[in-house]
Amino acid sequence: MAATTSVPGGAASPVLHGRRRTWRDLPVVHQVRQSVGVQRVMLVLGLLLTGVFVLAALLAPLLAPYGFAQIEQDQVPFGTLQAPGGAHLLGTTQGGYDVLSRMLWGAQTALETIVVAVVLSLFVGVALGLVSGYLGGWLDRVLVVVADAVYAFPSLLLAIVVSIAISGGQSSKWGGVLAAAVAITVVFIPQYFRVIRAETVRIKSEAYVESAKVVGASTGRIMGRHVLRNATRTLPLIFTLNCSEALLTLAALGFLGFGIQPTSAAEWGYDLQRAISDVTAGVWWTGLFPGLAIVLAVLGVTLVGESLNDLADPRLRGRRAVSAASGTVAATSVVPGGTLDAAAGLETPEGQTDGGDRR
Amino acid sequence: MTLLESPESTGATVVAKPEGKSSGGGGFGRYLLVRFLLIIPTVFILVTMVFLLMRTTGDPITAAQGGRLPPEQLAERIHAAGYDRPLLVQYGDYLGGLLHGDFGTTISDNRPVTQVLVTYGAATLELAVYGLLVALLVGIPLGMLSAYVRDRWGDAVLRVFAILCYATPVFFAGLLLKLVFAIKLGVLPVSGRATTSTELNLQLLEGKTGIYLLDAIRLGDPAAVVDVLEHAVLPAVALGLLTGGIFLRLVRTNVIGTLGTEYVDAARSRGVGELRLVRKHAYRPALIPIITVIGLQVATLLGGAVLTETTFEWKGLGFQLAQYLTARDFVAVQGIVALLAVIVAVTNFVVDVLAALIDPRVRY
Amino acid sequence: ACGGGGSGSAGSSSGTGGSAGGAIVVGTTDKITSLDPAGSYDNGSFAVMNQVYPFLMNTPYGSPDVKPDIATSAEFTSPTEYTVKLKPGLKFANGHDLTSSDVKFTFDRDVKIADPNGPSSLLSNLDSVSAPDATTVVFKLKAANDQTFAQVLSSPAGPIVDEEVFSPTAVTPDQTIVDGKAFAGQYTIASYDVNNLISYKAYDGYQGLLGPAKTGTVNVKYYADASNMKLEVSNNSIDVAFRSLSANDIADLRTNNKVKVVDGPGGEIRYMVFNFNTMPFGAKTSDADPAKALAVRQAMADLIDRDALSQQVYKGTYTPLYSFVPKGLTGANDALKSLYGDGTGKPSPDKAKQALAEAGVSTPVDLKLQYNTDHYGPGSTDEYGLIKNQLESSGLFKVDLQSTEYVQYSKDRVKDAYPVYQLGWFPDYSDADNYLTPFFVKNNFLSNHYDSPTVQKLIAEQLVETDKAKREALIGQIQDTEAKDLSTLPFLQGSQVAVVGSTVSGADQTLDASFKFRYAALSKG
Amino acid sequence: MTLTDRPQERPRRTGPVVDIRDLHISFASDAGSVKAVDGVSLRVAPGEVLAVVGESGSGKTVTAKSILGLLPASATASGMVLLAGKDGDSATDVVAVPKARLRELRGTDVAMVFQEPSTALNPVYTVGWQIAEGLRAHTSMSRREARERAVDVLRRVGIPDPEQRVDYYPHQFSGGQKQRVVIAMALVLDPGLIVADEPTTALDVTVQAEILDLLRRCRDDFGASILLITHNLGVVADLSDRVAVMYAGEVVEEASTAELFAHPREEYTKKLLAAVPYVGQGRERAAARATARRESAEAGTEPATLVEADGLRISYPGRLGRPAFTAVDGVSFRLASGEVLGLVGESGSGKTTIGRSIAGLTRVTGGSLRVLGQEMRGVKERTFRPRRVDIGFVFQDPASSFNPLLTIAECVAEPLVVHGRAGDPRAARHRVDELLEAVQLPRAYGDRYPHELSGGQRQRASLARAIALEPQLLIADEPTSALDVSVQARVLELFSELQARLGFACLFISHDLAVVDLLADRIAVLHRGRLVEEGTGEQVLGAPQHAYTQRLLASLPVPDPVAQAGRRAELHRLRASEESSSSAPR
Ligand SMILES: Nc1ncnc2c1ncn2[C@@H]1O[C@H](COP(=O)(O)OP(=O)(O)OP(=O)(O)O)[C@@H](O)[C@H]1O
Ligand SMILES: Nc1ncnc2c1ncn2[C@@H]1O[C@H](COP(=O)(O)OP(=O)(O)OP(=O)(O)O)[C@@H](O)[C@H]1O
Ligand SMILES: [Mg+2]
Ligand SMILES: [Mg+2]
Ligand code: NI
Repeated sequence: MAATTSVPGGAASPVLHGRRRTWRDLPVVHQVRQSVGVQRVMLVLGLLLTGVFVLAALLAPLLAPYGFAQIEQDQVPFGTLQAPGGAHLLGTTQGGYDVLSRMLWGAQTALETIVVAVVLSLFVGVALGLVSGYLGGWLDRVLVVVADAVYAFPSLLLAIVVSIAISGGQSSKWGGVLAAAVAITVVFIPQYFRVIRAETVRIKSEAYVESAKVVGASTGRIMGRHVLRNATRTLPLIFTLNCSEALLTLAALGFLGFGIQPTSAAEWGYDLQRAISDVTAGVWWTGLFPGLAIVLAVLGVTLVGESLNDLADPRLRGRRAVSAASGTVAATSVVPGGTLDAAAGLETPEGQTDGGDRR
Repeated sequence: MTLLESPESTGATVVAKPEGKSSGGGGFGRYLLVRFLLIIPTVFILVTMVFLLMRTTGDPITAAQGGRLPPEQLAERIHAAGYDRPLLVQYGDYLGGLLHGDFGTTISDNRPVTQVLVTYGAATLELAVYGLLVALLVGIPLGMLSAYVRDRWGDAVLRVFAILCYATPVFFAGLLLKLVFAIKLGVLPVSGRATTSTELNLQLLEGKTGIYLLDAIRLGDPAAVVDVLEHAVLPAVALGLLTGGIFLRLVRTNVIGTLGTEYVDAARSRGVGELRLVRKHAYRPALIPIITVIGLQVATLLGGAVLTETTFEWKGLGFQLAQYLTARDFVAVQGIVALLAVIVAVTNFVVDVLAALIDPRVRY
Repeated sequence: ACGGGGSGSAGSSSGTGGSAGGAIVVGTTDKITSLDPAGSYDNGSFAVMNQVYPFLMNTPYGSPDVKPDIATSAEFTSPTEYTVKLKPGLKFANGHDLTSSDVKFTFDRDVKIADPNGPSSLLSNLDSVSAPDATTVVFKLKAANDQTFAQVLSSPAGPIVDEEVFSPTAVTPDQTIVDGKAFAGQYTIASYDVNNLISYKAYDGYQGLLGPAKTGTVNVKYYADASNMKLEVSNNSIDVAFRSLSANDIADLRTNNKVKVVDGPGGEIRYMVFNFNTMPFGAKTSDADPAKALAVRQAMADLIDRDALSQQVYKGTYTPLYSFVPKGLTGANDALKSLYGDGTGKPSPDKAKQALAEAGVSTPVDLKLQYNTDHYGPGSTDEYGLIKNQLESSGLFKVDLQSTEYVQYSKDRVKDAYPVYQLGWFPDYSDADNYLTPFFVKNNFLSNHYDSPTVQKLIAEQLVETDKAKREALIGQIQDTEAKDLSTLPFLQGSQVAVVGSTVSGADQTLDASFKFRYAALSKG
Repeated sequence: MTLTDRPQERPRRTGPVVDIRDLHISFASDAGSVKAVDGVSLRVAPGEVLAVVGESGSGKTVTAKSILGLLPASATASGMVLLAGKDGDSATDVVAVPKARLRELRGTDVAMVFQEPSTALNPVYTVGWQIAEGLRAHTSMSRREARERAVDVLRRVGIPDPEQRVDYYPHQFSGGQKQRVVIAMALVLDPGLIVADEPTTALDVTVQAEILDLLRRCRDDFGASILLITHNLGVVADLSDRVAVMYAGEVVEEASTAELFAHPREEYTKKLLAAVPYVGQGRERAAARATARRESAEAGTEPATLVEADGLRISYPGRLGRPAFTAVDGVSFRLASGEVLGLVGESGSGKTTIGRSIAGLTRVTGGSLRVLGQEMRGVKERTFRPRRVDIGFVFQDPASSFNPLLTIAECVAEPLVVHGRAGDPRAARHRVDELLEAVQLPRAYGDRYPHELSGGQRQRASLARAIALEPQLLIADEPTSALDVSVQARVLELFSELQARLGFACLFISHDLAVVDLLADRIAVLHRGRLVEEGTGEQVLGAPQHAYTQRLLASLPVPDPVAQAGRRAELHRLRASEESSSSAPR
């Protein structure tokens, strides 16, 4: 009877209260409505930046004035290192590419890499984490040691080694994206693995899993129906946070020259790397814009991730102030004057009074 | 492995709390021993992984001479070096060498790996310590401040600052820092670890440690010390801010978490002031998960060091690793990876011990 | 055969270089593999060896041709015997005598060690070395009258080492060499921190061809990132910056009045290789047709705009190259200039169209073009982007441009994976043959299945032609023949660029067709 | 347990220590604003113990916290909370006071004792340091002086060896000792008022009795007034002078303790009193059932044995080489079909462990345990799974025993689906509806998610799930301990109804003797993993043989002030004799 209640719905996405779902309850909308004050500003700012990033990625073919590897228009070369203005809003690079176009196309590459990387690691990591956490035994021990080893290793270095290992001969855009994505995946799998495993181990001893066990449900059924879905509730948060990390890893790979080539796709890290010598020669536009693109995209995604994290955690969630006498008295678990002989079922739901918001 | 580090997600590494009332004195010692022994498989796994990965990526001879020698001669040389033997045989050789404490000699520059590790390890260590220092100096006070003013504008500014620190790739931050402080203002050096003359002096020092600051102090030349420190400022800031942002967020979240606990409420109910609540009552318990995560951040720090070292010509392990990778010098890469793995594993071990020491529940 | 136990103190005073006036700081992006000549075969290591080791043959300032260095004479005394007479009384900086025994030791161990990273392949024509007396060395060759042998003695296989310091059977560690002061070149190494900082002191015992060093102390800083080096040279933190500055950096530095940009001819060439089996209409393709394949190559040669590549991508740091042997070397010509394009070196889409049409090639031709990103500098990307553009804008080609990381690239290209691909070449020594034999003989290092008996015969002939003029003519003939076959398509030649502080002089002297950058020529103030 | 009395310098007070006038408190929550306190007025006189009772969520804690100004940022309060200063004359309105002044009040004028002692103590500081913090916040005492004061106050609350214990960390104390430390912290500055929010809820009855004694001393010897919040009417009867009954944010009734228990005015209060189970309640029913069983036995239907434990031993493996911990040690008992066996014992005595081992959730490590004819020692899950049809399990915490992502209907249908009685939850819906009705839940509740039900409703749904397959054996592990008394009464009633109707055998685990007495045919008392006594309710509770059972029984406060005073005396006597015969229990 002590405070051993680990809240089953505590830090989770909004399971709606059985009422009809409306647009207001859509995942992100719900959170925006839920947030207040500074938290809302941060969330909205994050959403805006992320939105711009995603839109740029999706609409790059429409928005970009030129192709990512285009260096001339109608037999007229763009010219290298043209200052911003005129036909090239953000100027051109050393290689004669249009900076604006490469920024937009770069968003596309980044998004693709993120999606591939995060989805891949998600599936593998979740599956491994679930099996390992639930079944335990030597498999679990081995996987934990392996995951810990990989996890503890500087992720960028690992990504470099892996990208070299798999980039062999891959030079097409998708080859490059895949190489980067797989490299990132290898780094992320242990993260998902650990999170899911930890959750699984926790959930494994939850009363509802034990109750399924007592009922006689098979291991597969318990894992699939009871553990998996509950263990993956925190994933959206990890997902957003990992997105930003994928972005940074991709850029770092590009920067170190292990990434995607400009003739295959536009990639910010690569562009930034090429721009370093420009910057020291007083040419600021080739470096500033890809750099800013990285920073803003990561900022946006991280802001969203962090805000979601805060909102999902009742301890961190801010709330609007209310006036002293406002609101209705929360109904408690009994009907006045009718405790024992109240008609069954007339009891009003009591919300969270005994599940508790507290941890 | 960066922003994610909420203590809940650190899963297996979190210190096992002895359960129940039984508190065997030997328990903790045993725990430490087991924890320490775990370093071995960790390093072993990583080294094996890197061994396999590296072999699939090509050999050092093709890397060095592929643009010069006819295929037959190349094959001959590869054969002579034994790189065309079955993987398992090579792996056996390698492990055998390791067991005898022989890390081998680098292929691309013909140096004993141990020497490479010592020389560049010292440089990386120096940088990492500077970076960690900056990170802690930025992360902890600001994190506490952020928790203290939570959900107000000051908090928002600090948090966005933290995210920006994290969101700005080290190389971009490095570029901007260089541009402002080295080129525009000209107050700090662009790159390197010391000016040529200082470096020459340091090189001739008897029994040098490779940690320039120590060496410079031993040299007894104040100018050299200043010179060395000046060179460290930009790399340390670039690297430190990266992790500092993560620390800030970590400290904030955990302090807010502990601020919401009943014991802080209890202290408050006894009239303890708000600032003291944050600084003493909430911070110390929050430190346990923070320290655990900081241990894991060492990995990030080392990863960041690759970029920082490259950006600032700081010739350390990370920098060297990138070079050896391109040269497919797997002997060197394996050696460095093994060392990094050991460093990370040992740090995590130390951190666990530290966390255990801070947490009295584990100590007894 | 070595006398002398007295350790000479020449140049060994461990001067704390410091801000000692007159010391020159050179920046470079080279990388050293090994100080031991038997253990390295790369530019970075060779650059150091050129300062500190004596050679039997060397290139004097300003010329690509070799002359005896620490030797008094060197000549064929019989078709397979090449005899070198050493100057008497030579000493290493550690006081050991430098005798023919050391020379024999040097070459014997090169061959014996045959290190995977070593230059032993350059000595493939060497049968044995003998040292009949202290100053005479006789090289016995397998093939007679090898006209490149003198050059080989100036190549990475050529530095003479001290038999008392170096191991006869293994690559000697750098530190052993430095500690043993086994140097007898213009400089000795006073302090050595590999790939970071080397401090050179002039060696007064050097009596060779190049004369004494002009500056007593030279410190060389190694950079990983050329832009850092550029920043430091631009504010005179270093006096000289040599190699791998980007075209942009150089263009920017040209406008900086604190520094001078010094250009010299370069031996590096950039070219495309055609794989005769897999290129369009190649021997192993479904529609094999040598004539059509040749037409494709010709059309490409017609379309390449070398000036644009030179100017737009490299800001003049690479210059157009119209032959297989770069300008500046004895025997080089402009074989491709008149044959392709408009005849003046400019591209000509019409000629290309005509060539294709005559061979009956339907256009556009699908072309897979492969380049490498990390070995020939980041400019490659822009270079091939532009080439793709040049080929496609004529409407005659449709280029599928791809890139691969170098090691994989090196493996794939010899496995016929790439129909047409990028390569670059940096010579082992400055002889025209070094641009011919490796590329055009049977089983060349390109493995591109090019097999022309005519060319092979000519190459064999020039190799043993003792008459200089005749040999030059033969070399010209090879280039002309090859220009018609087009098994490779050269288009750029690198120039050497050094950026020096405004008070530094002498760089122009050493930026010559020997492609050896000698610090001894530099002086400051 | 002697007191080192310190002279009381507190001036005679006349006015109330705290005077709450028309207090309103609202919270901002995710679902809009929630009103927690709706016009509460209360006063506590000097030296008085005022008990506040009421349903969970009725606003007790919020009211209490408002006295210390400890409401979270999301709360807004209006009204007045006048807190008398220590000197007795100046009263401060806590609601309106500035922060700095609030800080001065806390600890000196009013102090708080929290419900859960283990969370109210900072785990990383010694208790001495934590006690000193309160002193340091208000006085400029030197470190040594503060330490002395800490030792002193620890001694006064009955911590043995306070000189050493002052440097201990919280985890080195037992639960009861922790609560003493928490009380010591409250006492150290001699506050006029101590607010104790459910100070004994987390403790065993035996420990609870000790803490109640201590609190009584706080009033008697230290002259502090106490605002005691609890939902345990036994505790109220034991300690308080006056009682305020709260319901839905309002005080519905206020009277002296004797008056309230003797003549409750409000309907709600009456129901509340009626809902409290007390020892002896179930005797009649148990007797009736026993008779019935005897009759059927005579009719030749000897009830089958469902569970038989013989020298049952269960150890938990120690971590990392620590010795294994034996939670259950040589327990033997037998459960026949149709019988209800109550298992009682204090926290940690191994009750849950036994229940779980019967359900095959915990490994049996020694002795023998036969469940439905299957030996559980070394049994494989695969072998045991088919027998699970005949076993139902009701968990302690209704909230966590439902998968939060499934609807109630899906949860209840789970056993049906698993055992092939229905293809999928939809197909089982008819049976689910029947089951829900059987536990008196409307069918429509099947479509709700677990968190949309109240605790009592959830526990009923849990019951529905447990009986879905009509098991022969039901294991109920403290099924009502997470519930309010009134809800508990309802669930218990339903439970016994179902048991009568379906005739399953039941192992009913509880720490509450009164609850067990209400339901069980036989009662087994567990003490530190050993079965110390077993028998019918009449035997065990009427004439306990074992000293532990006696103490357990005597520690249980009864909701009757007069009777409780008598029991208290009895308990003191028992304790004294026990102390003289053996060392302290912990
Ligand atoms: N921080 C909070 N935010 C929102 N609502 C709250 C908060 N704290 C309490 N409440 C609400 O205020 C009401 C009264 O809560 P309170 O904790 O005072 O109840 P209680 O009488 O102490 O109940 P219990 O016996 O369960 O401790 C409840 O409806 C509760 O949900
Ligand atoms: N998984 C476990 N590992 C180790 N020890 C355990 C484990 N579960 C319980 N114990 C220990 O076994 C003993 C008996 O625990 P059990 O849960 O059966 O007690 P209980 O009588 O149900 O107590 P409560 O009334 O608090 O629920 C306790 O001392 C407990 O600490
Ligand atoms: Mg409460
Ligand atoms: Mg229990
Ligand atoms: Ni909800």
